Amino acid sequence: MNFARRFFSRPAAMFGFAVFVAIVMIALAAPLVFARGPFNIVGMPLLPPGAPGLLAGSDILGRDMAVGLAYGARVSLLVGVTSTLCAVGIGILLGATAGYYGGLVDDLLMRFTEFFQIIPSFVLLMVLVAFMQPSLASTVIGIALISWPQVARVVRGEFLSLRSREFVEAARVLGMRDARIIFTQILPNALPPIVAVSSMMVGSAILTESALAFLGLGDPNLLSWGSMIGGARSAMWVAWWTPVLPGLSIMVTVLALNFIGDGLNDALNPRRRH
Amino acid sequence: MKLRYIAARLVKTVLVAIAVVVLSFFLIRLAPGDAATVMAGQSGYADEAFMKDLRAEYGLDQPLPAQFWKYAVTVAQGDLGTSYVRRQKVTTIILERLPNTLLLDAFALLVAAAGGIWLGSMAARRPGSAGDSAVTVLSMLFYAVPQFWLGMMMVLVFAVWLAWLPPFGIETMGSDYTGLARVGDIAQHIILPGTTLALYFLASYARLTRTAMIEVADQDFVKTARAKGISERQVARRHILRNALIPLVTYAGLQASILVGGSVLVENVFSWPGIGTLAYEAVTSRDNPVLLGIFIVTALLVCLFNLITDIAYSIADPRVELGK
Amino acid sequence: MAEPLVSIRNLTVSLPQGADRPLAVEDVGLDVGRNEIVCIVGESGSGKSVTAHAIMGLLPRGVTATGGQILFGGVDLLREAPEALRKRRGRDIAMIFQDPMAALNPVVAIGRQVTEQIRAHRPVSEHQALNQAGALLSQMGLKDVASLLKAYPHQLSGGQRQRVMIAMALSLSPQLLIADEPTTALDVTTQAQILKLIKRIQAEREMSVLLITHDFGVVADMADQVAVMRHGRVLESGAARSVLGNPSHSYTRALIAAVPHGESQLPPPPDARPLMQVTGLTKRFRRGGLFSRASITTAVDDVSLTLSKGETLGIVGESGSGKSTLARCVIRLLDPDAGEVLLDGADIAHMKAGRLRPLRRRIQMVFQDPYSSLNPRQTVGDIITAGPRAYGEELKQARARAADILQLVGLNPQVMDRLPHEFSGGQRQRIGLARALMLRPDVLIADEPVSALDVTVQAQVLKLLDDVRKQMNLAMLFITHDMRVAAQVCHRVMVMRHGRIVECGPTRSLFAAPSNDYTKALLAAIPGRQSI
Amino acid sequence: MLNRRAALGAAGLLAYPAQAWALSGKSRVMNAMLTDDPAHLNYPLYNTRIMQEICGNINESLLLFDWQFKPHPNLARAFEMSPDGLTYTFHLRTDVQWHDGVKFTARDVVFSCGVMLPQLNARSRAAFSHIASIKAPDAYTVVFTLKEPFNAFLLSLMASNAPMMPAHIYEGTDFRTNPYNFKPIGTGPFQFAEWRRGQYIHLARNPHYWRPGQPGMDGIYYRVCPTPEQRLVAMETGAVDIAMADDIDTVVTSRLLANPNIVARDDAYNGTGEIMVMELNMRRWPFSDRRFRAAFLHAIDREFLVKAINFGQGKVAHSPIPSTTPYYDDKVLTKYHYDPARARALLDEMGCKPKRGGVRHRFGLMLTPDGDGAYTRGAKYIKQALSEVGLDVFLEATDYPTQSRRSGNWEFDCDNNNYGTYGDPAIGTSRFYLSSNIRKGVPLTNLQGYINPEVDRLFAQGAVAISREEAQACYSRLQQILTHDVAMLWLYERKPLFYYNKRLKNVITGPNGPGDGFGSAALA
Repeated sequence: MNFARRFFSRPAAMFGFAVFVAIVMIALAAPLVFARGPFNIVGMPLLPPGAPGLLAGSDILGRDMAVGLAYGARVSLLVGVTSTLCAVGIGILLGATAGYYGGLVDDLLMRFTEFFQIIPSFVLLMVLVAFMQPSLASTVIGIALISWPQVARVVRGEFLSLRSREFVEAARVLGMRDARIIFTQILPNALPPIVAVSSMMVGSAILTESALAFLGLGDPNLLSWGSMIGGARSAMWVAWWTPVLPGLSIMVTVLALNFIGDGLNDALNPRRRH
Repeated sequence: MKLRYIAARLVKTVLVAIAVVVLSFFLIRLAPGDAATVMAGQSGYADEAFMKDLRAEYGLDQPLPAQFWKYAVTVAQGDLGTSYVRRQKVTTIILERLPNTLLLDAFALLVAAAGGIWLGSMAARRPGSAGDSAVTVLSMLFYAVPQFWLGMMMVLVFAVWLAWLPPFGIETMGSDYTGLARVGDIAQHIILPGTTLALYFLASYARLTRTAMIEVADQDFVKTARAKGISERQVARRHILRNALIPLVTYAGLQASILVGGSVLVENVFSWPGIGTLAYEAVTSRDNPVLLGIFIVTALLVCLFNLITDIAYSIADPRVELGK
Repeated sequence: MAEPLVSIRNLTVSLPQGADRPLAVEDVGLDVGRNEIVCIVGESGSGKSVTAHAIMGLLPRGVTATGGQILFGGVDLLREAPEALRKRRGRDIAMIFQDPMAALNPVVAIGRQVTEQIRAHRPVSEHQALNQAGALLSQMGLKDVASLLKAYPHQLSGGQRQRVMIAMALSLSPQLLIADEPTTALDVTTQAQILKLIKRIQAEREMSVLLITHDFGVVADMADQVAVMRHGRVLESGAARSVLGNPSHSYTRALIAAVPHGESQLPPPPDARPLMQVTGLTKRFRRGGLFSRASITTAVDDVSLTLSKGETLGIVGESGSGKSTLARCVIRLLDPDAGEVLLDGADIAHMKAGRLRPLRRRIQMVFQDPYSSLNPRQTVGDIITAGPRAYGEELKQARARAADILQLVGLNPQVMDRLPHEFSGGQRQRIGLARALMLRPDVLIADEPVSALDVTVQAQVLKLLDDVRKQMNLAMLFITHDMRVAAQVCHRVMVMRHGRIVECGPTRSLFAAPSNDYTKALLAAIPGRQSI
Repeated sequence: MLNRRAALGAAGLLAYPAQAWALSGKSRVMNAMLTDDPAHLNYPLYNTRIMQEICGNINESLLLFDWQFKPHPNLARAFEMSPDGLTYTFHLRTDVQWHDGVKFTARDVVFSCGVMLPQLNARSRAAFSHIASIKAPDAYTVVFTLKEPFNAFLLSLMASNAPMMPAHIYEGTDFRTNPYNFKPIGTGPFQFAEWRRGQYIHLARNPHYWRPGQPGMDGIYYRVCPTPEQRLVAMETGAVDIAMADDIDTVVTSRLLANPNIVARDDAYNGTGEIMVMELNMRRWPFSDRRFRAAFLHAIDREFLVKAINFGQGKVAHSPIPSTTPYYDDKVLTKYHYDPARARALLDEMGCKPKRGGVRHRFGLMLTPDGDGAYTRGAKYIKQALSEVGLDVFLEATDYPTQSRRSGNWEFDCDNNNYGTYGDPAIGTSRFYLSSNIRKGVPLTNLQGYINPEVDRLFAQGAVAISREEAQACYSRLQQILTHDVAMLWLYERKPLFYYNKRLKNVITGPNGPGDGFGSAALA
């Protein structure tokens, strides 16, 4: 599979992949590495990084920030991946139908997608989460509901172009049923761009989740990077590390995901020169 | 002709506005708790009687469709109802704070567009060079940075440590400056929030300009232009940039709704008294009419912005006669 | 013979690494005399276009001339200062390109694009330049020049645009005009007019023209001198008459032989019973969504035809004539608006999908673009057995049959497990044919099956199609825009224009004595028809 | 108590160029802060702390109270109580006029205490329910006759409970929609001048104020300043002169204390006497069991909660009434010190054994919405502390309407809140423990559903005890029962810091702090 060779030949993609894997490992290994949970209070609040036994210092409640950052990764990755999966699911469903059948169905679905993009999506998300009462589930559902149009447009574009490709016409001439054509002929060829856009979406989902948590609309029982930053709005004036460290973690993770997305895009259609 | 194209887009804007009103009306009505509980909660003491007259006063006890019809009519007259929490007309509250958001967004868009296009065309001129990869990495960075966190870092550096710039609000509190002094004061206050909002879009503009210009540079008519013997600079300006502008204009349209989202966050970090902070306050205090009003106003603004970009697009690209 | 205007001495141009070969062009020698047309002919990838671009100094990024000289009036262009070379472009040497659709800036009016060239080299006002431009355009045979100057490229036809390109190139009366496959993207009739225009202008202005083409017919009509190129080297060059008359190099001989010439050697079709009757077939397309005004175009207008077993019926027409839509309606890829398609008596034109499905296997199709007609993610085996498996034939048996069919189309059965991107254009068309034949169809529709292939490969595939037709006693509907290809393969030919049949008849008599004027024009426009 | 920790290099006042003017100007106007515009300025109807701080300057009370809660003359220049404690006669000042020039007379007192206050304010209604009749024999004398003696009657006339309202403005009107709710009239040192919504409320100097030499300033601006960080910056740059309770997050206490230009006091709110509490819904097992509630307190290190989580602001609470108010009796209290082992033992004893995963019981904690401020941080610490003894708490984020709806309708396991005791158990404390005050749909009542007949009896008896000793006996016995019974989870006595610029002189004059207005304050 020279696709893998092409993907890993790019330094940026390689860096992105390595960082992402590292973060996932940290998130998974957190309970083994750290004896106490993120909520355990280990000492006085707002101790600077490097204080005895505190690699990344303590936060406003005296909790070990290093542990918080590790567990925060779990929430961010969980929300990022699940909401993107839901969004991709909806997106493929609507995009494929619109792209494959065209005509009125396409018009209607596309007006619907466009409508969702006209609406200021973050304001809509705030309302959705507030009205469903802030929780992990409401965050995931909310983010999925505002990000599916992005995938739907990509899928529709792919289906529109692939539908008119001659190997699809050949399949119809051979007597294949629509469903079989969609799943065996079109979808496999449409997957690569979907995978590329999805990896970017995981990144933006993490950003959105942290924004919600920052505004206090995140799940109060969970410690996520966003809630750590949100909690530090006042502490920042006396303890710079409380907002800086979680913010850097978000940036590095999303950067890695974007590099992966870029790498996927370049590896999939080599025609796109550097 | 262009008129029919513009008329078609106007009809689309109206349809979207109606759809927005319908969606937001039902969406918010389904939220648990309503105005009465809000006001009761806030006045610290609420007995059943007090809650009941409040519901009557705000027509919350009528059946849902009746409420909606009444609401749709009033909205059509530009009256977005009264705020449950502030007892003021929603329209006035929004119009009071809308200029601040528009000022901030305009500043951000200007900085982003100018900076982005300049950086993007620089990078496109020498693809693969150090400058080019620097621009790419920089724009990747600003893509990955959470806007609110970037804002906080600006506050941390420029207000907490260096104390050069006032971090919060639109003007010095209680200063009642007038004329030029006031403009200077606001200018000082807009720098931090404006740059924070701009950096995200600057990154996307740079990236888009770079890709668009590189793609256009491969086209045949650029080769024709060179075959005419005109200078490289003229080829870049008259042919490459001129064609690369088209995707930029369409992208500007898409940005509008992201911009609103961005300003909610940035305004919140910097307490910029725009409709962004108003939206947040309305969500937390369950002030449905204000939230609904902001929804409609922002959606209309985005539509208007898209209309303008569509028209600009049809001017920039003569191939567009009837709207797609 | 006066000293040549351009003399290229052992020119070598290197490709960036990662390309399929190290050098684009190697040790090329060529002279272009004054007041003559020199043609470079060769298949795609032969390096002919790179040579032309090298002269203009317009080599793409990463492709650099590493050896040799290009003397132009005694000056070596490769060593000239970029600024001086740039001034020379448009003034001394001009160039026109292959695809007129993309060669003009889509967002700038025609007038301004022409004046830009003039004012780049002459200190004239915009107004004066505009007048010169107008004169040039009318010289090129364009009518209503005033509105043309204000129009945008997308409002012009391919032919008009190429004429504008030529006008632009000649605006400063350059000594040398380079034309890189100027007519390949145009219709046959338009192609003939443009070539005639170039010849006229060359004669009037006594200038030198370097014409790049892959079509020997064009060489025959145009060239004074010709050079044949292959894999970046010049195999043979000399006077056109001698090179075409008795080519010294075997490759040239094979190229000339492969060009389909107009005579049809096919025996008349056996008079078998008619297999398929199409009467009054009509197909309209509605365009325009919810808001804009809907416009209706009639692609196929009341067409009737009959097809008998073992017969190849050719449908010839220029792009936009509706021939492809007709084919797609017959095979029910599109639903016709009116008319009947009788297959052994059953009308499949308006049949519901369910009842249509068993009949579908009896009509199969071979497609035009080898790179789009095979699913890149499936192995050859899966592609070929897809049809039978869709009708319930189990895999093992289908694969066995597939091996025989592959041999029939001239491919080694082991290719079953490989992916499409590992095959050449010709091989892919053979796989497409195998896929169609697996369902043992009665009717085979071939929609421009060879137009995307190189000349030599084209000949082999056409021969294969004919052998297969004879062996499996198929009825074939052959769609093409190239009359010469139709002549070689079809028993009967129908000429289509704007959705209607203008003439129909046995190939031999139609070619010898066409009655319809449009058919006459089509035949006259076949390049190299007279001299070969 | 508070210790002066080394500041983080906050060199004096932050001086952003634009805000330099604030320091130099000698204008005699004081700037204060508002988190948000109040709904209106009708004091009794909307009785939050910010209203007490604004309207304290506009509407005055009959009496003022010193640090020992002893009454002193204010609008009433003198008063007598009959030996049987049933009649109180007040002699009003004759030289007081309302801001609109109308004379202040006994008619206003009769209207305020008889009609307006009981109808609009729950606490006034509870306190004045003991009144049989209010008569005005002449324009400047008012006689209250009680149904039975009520020793907290005088204290119930404190400004936050009984602000005198103008009869000529409100009598016969609908108090809720009276336009004067937006431009209040009072007798106080400052009068309403202007209200620009979203910007500021401006109180101007009352030129005809009866108290000689007051007010010491030309006016007060309450400026809207939505976020805690913005308020911190405003205080540090001198754009505002005072920061009241909850204006600034406790986390930056160290930064402000280190600022030489800012003075901090922690006794400015002894009058309201707020206690940070957690309420348990005693209708549900295991909250109904006393041992669970005791275990709850044993599991929490309340010293750490105050010192670390609340950055030193406050004092551990061992009783339903704060230690700074009369009737507090330390001897009788059952105290629950931090002892997780004892907590586990109690939980085992009551049958709340750890099931799988070590969890004994899982219940929800309904948070008071405060944008992740001190309340929520406290709740997060408690959730963590309880998990150490096997109690799994999940935090339920809410907003104001949900909180008031759910607490009113008892739809909660446990919630955290902050209640004012207002100096006398009969005024601020009994409402949470009387079985008669269990009223569905109404917040700030006996939400826990705590029913104890002896407690009901003692509260009733305490309120009507004539002599202090008798009242003290009742309230001591009450504190003994309530603390033994763990009738509520008292966490700590809140001692919110009141910051003011050192330019300001005698800002705080009594336990009611800003609630008594800034008449005496002056800008040096």
